[in-house]
Amino acid sequence: MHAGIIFFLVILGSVLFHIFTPWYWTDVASNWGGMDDTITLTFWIGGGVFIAVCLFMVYCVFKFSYKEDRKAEYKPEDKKLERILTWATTLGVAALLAPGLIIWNQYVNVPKNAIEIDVMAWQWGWQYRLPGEDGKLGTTKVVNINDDNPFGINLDDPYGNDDVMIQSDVINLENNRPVKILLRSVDVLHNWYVPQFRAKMDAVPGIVTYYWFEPNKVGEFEVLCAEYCGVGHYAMRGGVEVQDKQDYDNWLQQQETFSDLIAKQEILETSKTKLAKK
Amino acid sequence: MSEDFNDNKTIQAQSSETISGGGGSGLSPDKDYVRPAEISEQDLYHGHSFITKWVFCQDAKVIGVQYFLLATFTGIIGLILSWLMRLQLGFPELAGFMTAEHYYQFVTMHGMIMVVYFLTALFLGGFGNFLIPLMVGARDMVFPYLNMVSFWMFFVAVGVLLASFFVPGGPTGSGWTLYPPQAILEGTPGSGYGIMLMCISLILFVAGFTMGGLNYLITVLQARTRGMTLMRMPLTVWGIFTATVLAMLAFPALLVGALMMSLDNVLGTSFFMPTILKAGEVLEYGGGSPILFQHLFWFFGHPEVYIVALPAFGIISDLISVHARKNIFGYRMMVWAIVGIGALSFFVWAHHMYVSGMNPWFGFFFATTTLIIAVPTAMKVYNWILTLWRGNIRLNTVMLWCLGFIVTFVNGGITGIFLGNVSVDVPLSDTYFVIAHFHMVMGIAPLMVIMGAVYHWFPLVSGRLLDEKLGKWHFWLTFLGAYSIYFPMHYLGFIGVPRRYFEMYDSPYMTSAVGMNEFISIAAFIVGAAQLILMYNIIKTLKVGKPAGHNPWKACSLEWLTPSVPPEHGNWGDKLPIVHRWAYDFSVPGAKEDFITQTTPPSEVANTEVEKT
Amino acid sequence: MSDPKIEGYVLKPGFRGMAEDTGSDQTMFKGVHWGKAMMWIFLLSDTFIFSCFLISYMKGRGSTLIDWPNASEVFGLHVFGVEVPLLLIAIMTFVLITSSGTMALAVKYGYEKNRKMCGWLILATAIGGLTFVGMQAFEWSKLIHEGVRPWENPFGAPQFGSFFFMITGFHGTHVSIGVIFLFIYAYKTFKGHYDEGKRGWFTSMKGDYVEIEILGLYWHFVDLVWVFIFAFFYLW
Amino acid sequence: MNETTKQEQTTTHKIGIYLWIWGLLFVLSFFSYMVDWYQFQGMLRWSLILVFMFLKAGLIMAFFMHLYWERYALVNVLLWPMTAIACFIFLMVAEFEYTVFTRLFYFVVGG
Repeated sequence: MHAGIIFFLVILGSVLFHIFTPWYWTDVASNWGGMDDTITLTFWIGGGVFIAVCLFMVYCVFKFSYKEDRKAEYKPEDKKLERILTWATTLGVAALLAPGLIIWNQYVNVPKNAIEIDVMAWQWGWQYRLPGEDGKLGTTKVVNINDDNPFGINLDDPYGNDDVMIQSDVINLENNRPVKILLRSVDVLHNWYVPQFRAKMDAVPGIVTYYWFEPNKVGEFEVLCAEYCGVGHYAMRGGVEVQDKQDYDNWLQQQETFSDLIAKQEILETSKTKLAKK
Repeated sequence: MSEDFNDNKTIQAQSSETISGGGGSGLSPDKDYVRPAEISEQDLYHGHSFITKWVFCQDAKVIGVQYFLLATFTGIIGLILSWLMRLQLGFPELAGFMTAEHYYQFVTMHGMIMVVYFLTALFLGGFGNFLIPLMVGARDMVFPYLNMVSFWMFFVAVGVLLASFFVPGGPTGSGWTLYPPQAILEGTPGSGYGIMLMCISLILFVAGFTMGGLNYLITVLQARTRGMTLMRMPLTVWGIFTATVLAMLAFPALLVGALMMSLDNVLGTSFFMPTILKAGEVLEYGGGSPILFQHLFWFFGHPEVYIVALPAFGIISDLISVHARKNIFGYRMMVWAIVGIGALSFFVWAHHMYVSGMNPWFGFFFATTTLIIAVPTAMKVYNWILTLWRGNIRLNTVMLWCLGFIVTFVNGGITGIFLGNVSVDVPLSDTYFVIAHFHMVMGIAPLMVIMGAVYHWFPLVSGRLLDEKLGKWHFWLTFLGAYSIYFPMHYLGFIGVPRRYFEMYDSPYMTSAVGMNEFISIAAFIVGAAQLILMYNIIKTLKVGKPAGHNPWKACSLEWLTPSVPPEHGNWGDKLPIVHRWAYDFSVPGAKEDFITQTTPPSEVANTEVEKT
Repeated sequence: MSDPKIEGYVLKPGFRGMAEDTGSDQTMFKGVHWGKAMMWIFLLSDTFIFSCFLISYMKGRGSTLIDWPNASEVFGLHVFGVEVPLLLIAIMTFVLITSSGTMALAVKYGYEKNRKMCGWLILATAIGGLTFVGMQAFEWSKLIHEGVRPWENPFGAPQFGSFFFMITGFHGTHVSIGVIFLFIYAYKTFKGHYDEGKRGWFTSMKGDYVEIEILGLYWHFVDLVWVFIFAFFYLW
Repeated sequence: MNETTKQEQTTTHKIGIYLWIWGLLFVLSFFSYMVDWYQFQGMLRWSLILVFMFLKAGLIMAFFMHLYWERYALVNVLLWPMTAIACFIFLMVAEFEYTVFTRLFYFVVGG
């Protein structure tokens, strides 16, 4: 008997914990509210099943615990009941799967007007690159990376010259404009994850991965690395600042492009050679 | 050597016999007919010395106990590692001796030990060896020598694994998934010797396991006793059998992955290694694909989850049925669910990789297959609770573990639906939600089954019943403690706390988790310590426990029907048992007692409504 | 082999027979020796190993941007002043298939209790296998001489060398193990262990000519894998 | 099939069938070698390679390994797991195409 009561309290406690928990998700700050809705839906259906199954179990414990003079029912199977349960479960599962797949379809299909951002990860930090006026990012190679070319842009790629390079681990985004995050890594796996945006994807060395979202809350957010990347994993942070269009444009103006960088280097080189000549 | 075999023990006696020796009243030859033996009696090697009897022993039961003890030993190491991790997460100020390197090494070793060297070895090696021959009515495994080698290979594999704690650089700290390039890149703890030893240990484990697995499979398929059809086997055997099939087909992928990674590490090949820039230098790798390893790993890894889960499903079905004094509800459905889950498990592996950067279109395929698996799994849960319905439930320790299993398994199964459903997985993957999910569903739930099985079958192994009162304390501390570790942990995942963080650092929404982490750590210490109760119970029982006698639980299945308890080498004395029915004829209307054993011939229970299986 | 006779059980053909065998007691594979069933399941597991190797090879070869070396040139031989593509491989295939044929006949003669014939055929198989291993060693040394290494090669993508050495090495290991067992079994056959039912060195099993078939299964499997390696590695 | 039933219960097959299969294997191997000799390219090469490969594999399994004469219970158990392999192959083809696409697009071609 005690067992039944304790199990009942465990179920009750779980439900109460869920209702009153101070630990729950942060407010969503992107277009992926649909993920939250699907989670909520899963909670209702799944939670309902959990409670139903457990309460049924507790009821059985109360009602059918051992008595010397009673005999259990002998009923090897009940085809009808099993069929009903199978179909009901299938239906419930389909109800969960459908929104999941619909949202995934949106997740993998990037809107046309999304701005591409190259997020490059290394042990342990992030750096960002935006396409310049041509709206296209230049191609890259890991072997090209050096102090003069921090992103490893292919020098012969004309799209690369006007790429905007962010000299910080904080990236600014324009509010209500979709962004396509292009992730790459130069060493191990990383994962560019902002809990408030809900979305995430691994950065894998050797290929470029992507995902997209549309920020819809102005503010600052912290970027976490969500794929184990070595002993510095827990401290690998970055930042995102979502701004209105005006602020964003101002910020963009101040950033350096790749050709600026090259020009600067050339000036430096020439002055160095001049110095050397003197 | 040949004098060690009792060649002509009872070989021919069997095949000439056509009618079972029931000996009851109203013996009707037609009804009780079981066709003659097809396979000749097995020759067994009976050891004489201590070494051949207890060390290099060819008796499956002894090998099972050996597996059990060694797996438990490694499991305790895994438990201690988890304590150290929880100490760091809950009370970092007390864990000043731990660096991030240590932490990640502990994470890795804890994961690998628990999944492969503890749970897999315990369920298949331990319970499989002990129970399969007894439950299908065989004298022993079909290849006893190979079976012995299997255990000693496992022994060496564990040795190699533990040796990695003592090599320069320590054990590998790349996470239990061993993802390259991390695993073999300098800077990761144990990137030299540690990962090498891990790969070698895994390869040895796979080789050893293959030997054992062949034994389990052929014993079930080809060495059942007369009358034992597949559909009369206890679900325990079904679970272990299907899990072994999965293991035989899934471990090759792990073997290949481990081998290729060793080559990347030692020879500098680039199977998994793309061009890598490390500390300003481009390494001499290029063109490889880290995702390939992930596919290989999870092609093994997902079936591996079911390698642990299916034996648990099987065992729990038997325990519930015996202690609810009621046949398992929907036996056929249960068998097909086990087989179906096993088959499907080969088509769902990439649901561990939704955000790994694989071809994004795979998401649709794998989400669908994954959620299809939920249906047979749910059916199993329904059938367990429907078995309780109108049963006559003994609320003893074994049943408590079963009930605990149902709660934790349903809980973990439902969170599995979150993670299997591709776009719901996106915000939750790589967070504490995942940790809570898989610990609940394949850590705690199988542990509940193991404990239940220990309390259930200990009388068979030792001949004595474990103490009930201590058992109940053990159960409640473990169950309530474990539940309060992992239930709240899901909510850390909702906040967005990523997994594998050495410390929570200073994010505003993560600092709110500090209190919870302390609570979880305390619960973890209590649960771990509670296992001492079991040890004390076992030691006490071995000394002064109540003798169990024959069939203390009044079960129907064959393992309780041996002529001696504990069973001797060869299991069945002179005559192999003859099976007439399934293993679940409990509370049959009209029968004298509330159970009819599998060997009871139909003529003895002619007036009852027994199931026609 | 063909259907056995079982007391008290009627073997039905086709799928009906499959259903009844599966539903029957004692054994599922009617009349199949334990060792033979074990070898089949082991080979199934081994198939997964080789499949994983070949799938990895496909994935690796498919996703590299550097050109894959032309197998027919790399493995060509220069004989009598003519460049013959894949000559060595063709001979190796020939040798392996020959040995597979002799093995199949050895199994047949074994079941017919023709000890001499069986023994000689196993010996022939072993020698065929040995020749194969020798030629593979020659091929390896030739490639290594040309500068192919597991981590690099002068002809193109570095993965070529890696996969080549790994897969053929793993297959070669299988062949070598097979050769060792073939010699042992040839010895045992000539000694008459299978006629007398002498027990093996380690196992408690009595000797029987079915063991020749079990070894034969393994040997044919090695040949089977070579068929796939030949197609995917040398012809692709 | 023509089977000679011997007195001592084990039945073996006529030697002719083995020699036939043996010969066929040589011929098929020769054909697949010819695929390379004549340097067929593209789909033709692929389909020829695969056809000869599967024919050879099938002959070895069916006759040398006696699967043709085995009972379906065994054959079935051996062949069903191949669906998992087929699925793995199919998905890995999709995967390497995707990998090579991202590599080409972001590291070489661009735009």
